[in-house]
Amino acid sequence: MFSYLANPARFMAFSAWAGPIFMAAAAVLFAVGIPWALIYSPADYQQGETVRIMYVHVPAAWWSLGIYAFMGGASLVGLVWRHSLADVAARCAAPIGATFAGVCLISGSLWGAPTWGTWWEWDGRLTSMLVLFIIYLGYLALWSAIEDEERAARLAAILCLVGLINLPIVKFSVDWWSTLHQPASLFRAGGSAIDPSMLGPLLTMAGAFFFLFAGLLMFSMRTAIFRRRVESARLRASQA
Amino acid sequence: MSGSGPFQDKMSLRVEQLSLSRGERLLARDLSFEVQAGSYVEIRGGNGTGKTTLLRAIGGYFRPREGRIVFEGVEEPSLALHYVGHLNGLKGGASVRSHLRYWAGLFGVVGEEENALQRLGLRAQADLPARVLSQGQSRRLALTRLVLAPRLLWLLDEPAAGLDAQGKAMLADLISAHCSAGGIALAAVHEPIGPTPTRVLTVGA
Amino acid sequence: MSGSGPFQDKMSLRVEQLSLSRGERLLARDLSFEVQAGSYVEIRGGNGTGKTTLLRAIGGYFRPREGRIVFEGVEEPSLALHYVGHLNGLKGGASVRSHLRYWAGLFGVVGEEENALQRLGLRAQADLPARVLSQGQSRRLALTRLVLAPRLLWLLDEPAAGLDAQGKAMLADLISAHCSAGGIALAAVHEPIGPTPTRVLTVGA
Amino acid sequence: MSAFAATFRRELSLMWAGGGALTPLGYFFGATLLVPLAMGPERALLAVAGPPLIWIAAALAMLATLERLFQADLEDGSLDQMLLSPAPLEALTLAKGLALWCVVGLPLALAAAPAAIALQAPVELVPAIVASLALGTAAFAGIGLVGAALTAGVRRGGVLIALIVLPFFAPPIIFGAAVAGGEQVGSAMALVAGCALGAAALGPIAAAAALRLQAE
Amino acid sequence: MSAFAATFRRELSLMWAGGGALTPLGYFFGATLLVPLAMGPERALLAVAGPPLIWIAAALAMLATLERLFQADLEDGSLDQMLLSPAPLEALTLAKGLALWCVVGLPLALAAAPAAIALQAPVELVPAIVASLALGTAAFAGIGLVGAALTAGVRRGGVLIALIVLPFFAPPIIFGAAVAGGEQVGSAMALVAGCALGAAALGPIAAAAALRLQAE
Ligand code: HEM
Ligand SMILES: Nc1ncnc2c1ncn2[C@@H]1O[C@H](COP(=O)(O)OP(=O)(O)OP(=O)(O)O)[C@@H](O)[C@H]1O
Ligand SMILES: Nc1ncnc2c1ncn2[C@@H]1O[C@H](COP(=O)(O)OP(=O)(O)OP(=O)(O)O)[C@@H](O)[C@H]1O
Ligand SMILES: [Mg+2]
Ligand SMILES: [Mg+2]
Repeated sequence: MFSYLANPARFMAFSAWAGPIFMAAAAVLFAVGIPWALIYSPADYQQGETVRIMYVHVPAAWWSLGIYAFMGGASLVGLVWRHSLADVAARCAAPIGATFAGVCLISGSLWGAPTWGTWWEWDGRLTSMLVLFIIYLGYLALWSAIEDEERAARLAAILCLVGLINLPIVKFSVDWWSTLHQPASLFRAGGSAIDPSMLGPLLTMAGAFFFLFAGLLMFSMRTAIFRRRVESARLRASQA
Repeated sequence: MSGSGPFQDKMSLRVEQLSLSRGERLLARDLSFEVQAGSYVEIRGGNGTGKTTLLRAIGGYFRPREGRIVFEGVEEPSLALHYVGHLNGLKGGASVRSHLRYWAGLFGVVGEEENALQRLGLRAQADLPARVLSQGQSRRLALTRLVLAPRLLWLLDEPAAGLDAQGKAMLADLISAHCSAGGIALAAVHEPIGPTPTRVLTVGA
Repeated sequence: MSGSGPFQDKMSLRVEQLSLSRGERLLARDLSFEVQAGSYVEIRGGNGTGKTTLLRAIGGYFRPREGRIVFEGVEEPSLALHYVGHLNGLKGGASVRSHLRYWAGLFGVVGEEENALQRLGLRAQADLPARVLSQGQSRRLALTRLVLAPRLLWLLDEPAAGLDAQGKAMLADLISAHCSAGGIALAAVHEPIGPTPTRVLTVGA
Repeated sequence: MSAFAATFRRELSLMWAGGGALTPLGYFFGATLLVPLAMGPERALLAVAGPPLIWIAAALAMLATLERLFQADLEDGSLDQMLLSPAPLEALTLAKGLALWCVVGLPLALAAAPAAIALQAPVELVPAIVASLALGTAAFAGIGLVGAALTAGVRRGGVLIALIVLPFFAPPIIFGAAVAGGEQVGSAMALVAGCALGAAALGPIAAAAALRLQAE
Repeated sequence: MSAFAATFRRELSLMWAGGGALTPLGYFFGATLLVPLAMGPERALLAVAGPPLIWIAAALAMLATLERLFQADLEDGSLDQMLLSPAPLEALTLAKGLALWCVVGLPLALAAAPAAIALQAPVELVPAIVASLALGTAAFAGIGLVGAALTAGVRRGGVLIALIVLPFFAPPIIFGAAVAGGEQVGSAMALVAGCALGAAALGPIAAAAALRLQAE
């Protein structure tokens, strides 16, 4: 699949229909997930209605980690096999990942205010998530500071790979430090600890976030490739 | 090569269908040529036609868009070449002599420091920090690397820039001696710098 | 001066018993000479003999140890001169055109930008960032300042460094035109750069 | 266009191209992030010790931009050209300082709002903190000009600048931290404004004097 | 003399000539001096909040030396020569990192002793603070190499380095501050040592990979 799509022409053909389909899937899942989460799922016996923030917070947290892992893979491919498409993929995923991380941070703060009585607490999970957000920003800043695209791609890929170290720290920070934040309840040894009535909407929303990411990625990669083509055509014309 | 006699090995350099581009600009297309041991090749061409880019591609600094550069008789190209580019590679705070000592260590050679200073006429400046050297003196210092470590292939980018008449004569002698010892010198120049070129390569014509 | 006609004012430059030293080294002693409007003076001398130092002293950057430099017919010397030294004064991140715009503002002139680009053959590079220019193109960009703002005295330190044959011809034309319009040009050079010098000044002989 | 405007405009665009406010902001947030990491998350402690540290983070963030401010001009020959302008060098250094303040100082002041909240500052103090930092960064820019000009000829001058400049940063930091700490906000603010005015007036003059010597 | 030794020696002497440890130390003392200024001189508060801040000051002091570490080599053409050495670039970057640690890191660790006392740290903790900082600055140097190499081609890269590097400084600072705060000194020290080892092992490799790309 990856090597099949590595050809830009084939990717353009694929993304031309895949992009809209992903977006449509995201729309359908949101259409199901949002009412399910906001209206039909039960309120928490402790937290009451505020628990509904979870349906945004948790998918955003998962996918901000997932997108970084995806960027790590794409960076490796870009570095080792010098696939420009992999570079574009990593570059285009980064702003989406940064946004998800930002959504996680903001929704977490909003959630924290009523439940923990504070907007922000410097515990391991929250701090390491903030660190991930800053790594995203650093990655984007490095990209935008280097004018030569090809070199920017390689350098940013090195940074991205180095930054992978942070992922396990975010993931396991809750277990290492005793913290305010929830430990993992879904992906943990011994099965999920979330009530099925909440698991349904949560997984639906997670799927919606995934397709939102995939669709946005397709569109922004297409734009990037088009922009590149236009630029090179313009330059070739100006030289002729 | 001064003091170290003719090279034991012979190398040759073959460039095959090279295409070079910078940004979106295509500087060379399907460039092919071959250089035998003992040759001095002049690279000519107007400003911005790609002489520097070609030299940097041969030196391994710049990745060509297409084509190959083949070194024959050499295992690791980067250990068989010297590159003296537009930039001299000097640190203002370090003295002339400490530059030579550093380069000798970097290139893994010993003992030619005083000879190199002598050959390039920098004996009087040996203890000055590079920062206060004049333009031509800085260029001479960069050129000492050629004497310091014997290497088969010299890539010289306007090596005579800033040199006075005497400095140009020294450089011409160095190149002639190098080529008659079996080395190769490629120099990008705007005007002949002395030795009769084995061949003249014109880029971007 | 191209496009701006002959200068209204005439200036002359007189150097009186100048002594120049760098660190502990004495570069010139009791140097005296005079340059009239319309002259082109070549400064010659080996590497490190003090050509750059002399030009910088005249430009007001470097304080001579003794002696005077007198500008006649000029109120504020620093507003009547151009200095093109070994360093080009470019910012890698700014485009060629934005350099011209900046210099025009800095020198308080308007409107000669396109003309200057044209005269130095940089039209095709106008939108490139200076970082990617070749050596000769960078030099040409530095030389556009001469066209951009008409000033009486040009201090040129190896102005032809890195220029190809066509670039050298352009420079020679610029200097000739400048001097016949009543300006003065002093150029430190190692080889003649075209125009016949009114006089040749040898330093450190 | 006047030489002042030309310089200001060029500096703005060079700074933007070089990352603009993004990177000093990163430094600022990074440094404030380190505070709770180092001090531990204890709420009460942070609330007292934290907000004044925003001033330190801002001072250090501006400091980090200073090293190359004039050094680059010296090394690439731009300074030689600045000395040939009809405008006085003082005006040109002022233009550079102003550009620095616009591209780095003001965004830092705005960024202080979320940072202050993260460091547990009382929300009603936030506008005062932002306003005082806008003045404070102007003072830092003015003082920084002098430090940058004095050290332009020195390699690895960045840390030398720090040594020269930090003692002069002390007054605005003391008064500014008082604002952030919520003590006598009004008069402390007036004192920060005084520092800013003084630095903006004297900084470019002293910097120009130093630069004239660097050209040799 | 091997290329490694030649590089190490040259860096040592260049760094000494450029001010050596003097200027980072100034930055370090300057920054720690600003803390009581900003926080007010209250003894009890300082004693709790102060010592960990030494780690921040040390991190920022090292950060300030990073900007020109490879940028200068790129701009003056030295990097081109480094690539022609028989020694792998990894060894040369390691030599530079080692020199940085010797000239800047170790003196900072020693300087932490008086700074810690000034910030009211308990005297019996001082040896542990110094030892942990000696390890911590090694970690900073290793991480810093990568940041410096990644941003070598960027003008005004200093603040970009900060953005890139500070998140990775977080772990050694967290553990190091625990040492300074006197909590679980032994295990925290082991963790700092782990960070240092990892950074020293991986930093030169990643930095060399980035530098190879910069030469184009
Ligand atoms: C700004 C503050 C917060 C941040 C940065 C944050 C960060 C994160 C992250 C990174 C995850 C994903 C962890 C994983 O997949 O292993 C997560 C999951 C979660 N968070 Fe937060 N969080 C914040 C506040 C909160 C608050 C206030 C609550 C509720 C009281 C909360 C409840 C949860 C829950 C229930 C999960 C799902 C855990 C699981 O099933 O794995 N979070 N959060
Ligand atoms: N990103 C880019 N986009 C377009 N053109 C570029 C880009 N980067 C470099 N160039 C052009 O590529 C050419 C590089 O030429 P190079 O430096 O090899 O020339 P040269 O023959 O050495 O010239 P000189 O004699 O002036 O040293 C220049 O014309 C430059 O303007
Ligand atoms: N601090 C110092 N101590 C001793 N000599 C110095 C010092 N500073 C500079 N010099 C010497 O002063 C001279 C400066 O010469 P200058 O740059 O004016 O020469 P130039 O004629 O322009 O040479 P070139 O043709 O090489 O450009 C050089 O010989 C340099 O070595
Ligand atoms: Mg060239
Ligand atoms: Mg000279």
